[in-house]
Amino acid sequence: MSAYARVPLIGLWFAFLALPLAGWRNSLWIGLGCALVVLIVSVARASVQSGYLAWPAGRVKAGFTTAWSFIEEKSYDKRYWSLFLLLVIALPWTLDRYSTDVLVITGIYIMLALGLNVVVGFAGLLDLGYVAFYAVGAYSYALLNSWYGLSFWPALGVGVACSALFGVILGIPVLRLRGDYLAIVTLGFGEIIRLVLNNWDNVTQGPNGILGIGRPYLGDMRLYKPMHFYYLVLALCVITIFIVNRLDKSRLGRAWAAMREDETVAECVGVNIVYTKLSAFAFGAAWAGFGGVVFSAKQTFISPESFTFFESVIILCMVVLGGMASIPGVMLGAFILTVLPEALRELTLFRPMLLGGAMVLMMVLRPQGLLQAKGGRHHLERDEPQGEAGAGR
Amino acid sequence: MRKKLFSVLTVLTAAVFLGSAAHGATLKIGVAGPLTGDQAAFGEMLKNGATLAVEEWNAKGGVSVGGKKMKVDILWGDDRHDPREGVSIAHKFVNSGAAGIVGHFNSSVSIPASTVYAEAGVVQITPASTNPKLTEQGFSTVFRVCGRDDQQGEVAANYIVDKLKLKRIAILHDKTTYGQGLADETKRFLEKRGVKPVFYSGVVQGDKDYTPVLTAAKQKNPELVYFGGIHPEAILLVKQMRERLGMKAHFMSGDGIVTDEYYKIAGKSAEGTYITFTPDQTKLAAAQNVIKKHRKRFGKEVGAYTIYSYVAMNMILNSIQATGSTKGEKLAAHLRSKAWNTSLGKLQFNKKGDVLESPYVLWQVKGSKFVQIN
Amino acid sequence: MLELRDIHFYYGHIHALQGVSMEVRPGQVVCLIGSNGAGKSSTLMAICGVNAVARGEILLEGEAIHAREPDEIVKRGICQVPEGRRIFPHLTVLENLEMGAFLRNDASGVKEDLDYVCSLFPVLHERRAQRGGTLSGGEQQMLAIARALMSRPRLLLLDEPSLGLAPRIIETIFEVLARIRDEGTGIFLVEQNAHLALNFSDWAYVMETGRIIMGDEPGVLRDSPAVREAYLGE
Amino acid sequence: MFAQQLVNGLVVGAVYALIALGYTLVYGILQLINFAHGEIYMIGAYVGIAVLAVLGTMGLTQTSLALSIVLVFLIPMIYCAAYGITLERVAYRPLRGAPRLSPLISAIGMSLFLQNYVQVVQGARDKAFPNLLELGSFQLFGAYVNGLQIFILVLAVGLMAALQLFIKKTKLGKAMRATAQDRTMASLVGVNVNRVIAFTFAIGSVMAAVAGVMVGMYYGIVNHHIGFVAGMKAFTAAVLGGIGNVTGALLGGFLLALLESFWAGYVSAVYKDIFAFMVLVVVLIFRPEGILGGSGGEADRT
Repeated sequence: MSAYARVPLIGLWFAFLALPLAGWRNSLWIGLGCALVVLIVSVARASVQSGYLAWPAGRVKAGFTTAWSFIEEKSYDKRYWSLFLLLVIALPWTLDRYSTDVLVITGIYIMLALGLNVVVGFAGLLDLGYVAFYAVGAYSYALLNSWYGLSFWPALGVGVACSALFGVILGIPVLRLRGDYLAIVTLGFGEIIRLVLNNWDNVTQGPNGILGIGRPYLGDMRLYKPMHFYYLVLALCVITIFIVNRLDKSRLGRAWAAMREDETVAECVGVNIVYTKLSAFAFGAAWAGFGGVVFSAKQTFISPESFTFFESVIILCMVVLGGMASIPGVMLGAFILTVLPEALRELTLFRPMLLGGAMVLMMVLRPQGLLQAKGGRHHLERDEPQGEAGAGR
Repeated sequence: MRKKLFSVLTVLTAAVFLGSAAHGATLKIGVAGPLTGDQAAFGEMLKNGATLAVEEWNAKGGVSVGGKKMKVDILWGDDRHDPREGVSIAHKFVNSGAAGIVGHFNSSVSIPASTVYAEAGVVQITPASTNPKLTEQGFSTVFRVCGRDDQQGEVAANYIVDKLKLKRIAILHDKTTYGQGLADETKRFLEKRGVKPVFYSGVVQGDKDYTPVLTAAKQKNPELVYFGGIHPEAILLVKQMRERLGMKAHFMSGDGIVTDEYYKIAGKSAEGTYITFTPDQTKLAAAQNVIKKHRKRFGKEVGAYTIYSYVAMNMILNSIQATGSTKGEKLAAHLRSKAWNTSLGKLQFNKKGDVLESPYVLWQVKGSKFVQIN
Repeated sequence: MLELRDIHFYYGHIHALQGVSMEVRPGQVVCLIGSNGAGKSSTLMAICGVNAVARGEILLEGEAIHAREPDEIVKRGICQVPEGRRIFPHLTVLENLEMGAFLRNDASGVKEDLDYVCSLFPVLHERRAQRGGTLSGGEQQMLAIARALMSRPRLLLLDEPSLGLAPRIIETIFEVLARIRDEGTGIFLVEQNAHLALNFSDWAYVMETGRIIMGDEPGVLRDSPAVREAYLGE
Repeated sequence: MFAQQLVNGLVVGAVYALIALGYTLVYGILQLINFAHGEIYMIGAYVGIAVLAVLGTMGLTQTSLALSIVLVFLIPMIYCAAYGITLERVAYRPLRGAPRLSPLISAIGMSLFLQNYVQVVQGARDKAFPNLLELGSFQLFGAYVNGLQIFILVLAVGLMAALQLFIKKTKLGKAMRATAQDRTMASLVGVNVNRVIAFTFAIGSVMAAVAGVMVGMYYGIVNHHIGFVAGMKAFTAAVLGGIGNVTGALLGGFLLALLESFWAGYVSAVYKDIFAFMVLVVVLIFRPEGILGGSGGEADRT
């Protein structure tokens, strides 16, 4: 029964922790709440273990597991994909303007998350500054449009090219870095890009951002309603999914997988690490550029504030939450992390707090993500606990 | 199985989105600003002002539109001074059928959101966004009841040249749309009057230590340090000038630092700070009524933007009642059509949607409070 | 003194120990032989509490220790010299030895034992101020054994103490081990070098793919054709 | 100007170094970037304010200044240690042995959680940190030096020296080093690894608490997002010195702050952060083990 003896202690402990910040009344509630949660969990666990609820709990768990693996399996099935697509095409007609707008943002994030998934999920390179490429895409359209009047469609190509180029530029110096060190350099790179955008007033208008970015045209039709953007983004998402899916199965995809599992071994079996790494950065960045161009066309206004480190974190969370290297998983992750906060708008104040807590909980309970990648576990290998810091080896 | 799965999926997706459906016979007005986050202090001013106005109208039975009394319902939008949140909220407001918007607070949010309101034909009155660009976009439905940074910069520059008669000016700004805009306008007008600033630099918002840049400024022996930005940075700057570097130069800033925190936290260092701001509302005869009501309703004094928010809300509701319409174009035409008698005194809009008279005067921190000095 | 009853252990999805039972009697030297990957090291780590066993019991003088933390097991007198020595590379030799006595609070006793292990391995005394990582393989093995002895164990677990060492050094090490045994410390030895192990021990177990397949006196095993073929290379 | 920038930089450096210690200690022992460490520092500052408020109502700030100062540091230290231990227990320990990305994400989640928790319970507005120590200032080589600056510098350097000594000389310090070098082996000689790890978090958090209170006293203003920027800078400092290396954190902290200070003073104030990140990137690319070498390097980790 020591599990129950812990309950009041845990409650007291959290009340103690909350005391100087939340005041005594709130602390009391916090302590009680924590104790209650722990109590429920321990009762549930004990009753499952002692056999009381073992059978129903086992059934529920087994049922859930079966259902979930059914969903997991079907989420890779092409026939379901086309059905799903039909549903998605029909969706905005049942929705209002605001919800459609949320879905447009979701679509942009799906592109971004799939792009980051190429870098992190497929190639195993942890990138914490991914938003920089997004910014490059967004600004290349915004600047070319406001200076030279370049229209949306060619800008889409230019933006992608610019971002990919930046991907390579970042890739070259970090070729020999691994693991955490790579993550930090990319983080630094992301911040540098944002700060340059914020400070290079003559070119980027600094913090004022760029106003009045042109809307795209489809023939003579000006695209400006959320509905228009919905279909634009949907089309781009379909292209993204198609290409990313093909990439995963291609020779290059296999090279990425090999590099992810063990760089040294991959090199030994003839994978050109330089090319493979750079292509991962370039491909990942390209999709960010894609998303960036669409974003600036949709917003008609961009400023460096939209490209903070927090944004990189959110995109990374989408990838990890959904299931690294799993395309449907990443899409699900992007969907959840854009739609859920909107649905919880009433809880504005608590939203980021809940998001943070959910991230921790997710990692503790289901670190492989919601939808596990097909063909086994994909993850960044953890070094042996005694391993060296991971750089320069 | 397949069918089942999809029906479940459809229902789920639909359920998520069709949250808000029921429409009553109420008049919806959107109020948006940084209600939470580090600028929540300003958001609260907007909130209280708008609430006060709406409660007055509702106490009288509501706004009469086409002979029918309609209660007013405020839609709250928390943009957390994030432009993208602002656009998202704009869509939400438009979608919920908001008949008018009071907001947003920050220029960097008001500007992108204004595109959405304008495209949807919804009238928007900002109580606080002072960046000139907002009304320079050419949208007919955008108004502001506050002043513009260029007006403020001009007042500051003239005061420095004419009254203080200072020549060596250092200019700092916080690299935000508001701060840099204000600093640049002040610089422009100073140069117009033949005073070329001896030092000009941005500082990083959110940073804590400004001694390096202040040390560099000190090298130039400025007689006055002008800062474009908001209060947290202003507090740190003025404290570090006085306490760390022993600088005696005057300190001057704009309306962004007008919060109680400024003199409370900066203490002695804040004494003597010059501020360009709108005339003292507490001395305005027209404002007395609101101030009293506010004290009664919220148990505290009005903030710098509370009455602006109150006035903006009243203007929208008055126009709706007068025109009997919620169409943005009609409301805009009505708003432009006359001189308004408001709690801020007489106000009239020009073609762009700005108020005609520059409303700025000089204030100073004296004995731990803001005092109007001209 | 130590008894394993039907130990199961999973390494991820791999069922690494599949019902291991064995016994170490007081005063005995017991050895465990087996090929690479048979589960020998996993068994040692399970005894020490590093590997959490899924099922089964480990009893030390009748007390169940399999659910205990490693430090509590060390406190009860079991100490392991793991495979690959695992010297703390950035600590000095002296600090490594002091770490061996981490759980002890009798300063004078520790001092005594320091002198004692230095008398067993004089080279450690010479190198006491050097970093552990700079020692040669043989010296590291000596340091590892000395470090384990610093906890005054009742039972010493050794994982491949001869691996990768020159014959002359192996000889030195086994001489010391013999001395420790004679002073009454129990020894449980895991070895790939079956000759060496069987010569040194009083009882021997043979392990294959996570199971104990034989357990008998060394002489008997030495005569068993299977062992001769598989482990003694005859 | 040079002397003044030196003074400016040294004080900021002391703060960076104190926070950097937390990153370095945890990285050394778990190879984990404890993203939430900056928030611990922020919480330290807030607890300091709460303590001051209580002391103020008790009248202790008037009657016994010395005791007040001690309490204003001591109580946040205790609290932050508790927060650090809880953080490890809740967000990191269940993930030990998980893929490398998991604890990093969990850390980022925790950072978000703590930052916004403080926002919810304390409000988003800036809080004033009343100054207890009204110390005078004097001029030295043309630079204005404030008594508080001296106090901060002395306290920070003293604490770091004490930590150094602790890690080098005490049994627990050695256990920390041993655990950092080989966790399994440390447990095999009887070190309770979980306790040592928790203890490491506690020490790092104590240092962060001191930094938080110092910053509160020094700048007089605190808000819930000071943790992020300070955390990033301190982390850069830790990497610069060689992450996992305690002396490196000290060196990195002062070096980064001085570089920033001179850069902001002589070159450009707005490009200050870019410069800091440039330093980080360049160091990582050309000397990833940092100036003194990191946890796997030749230098001792003390």
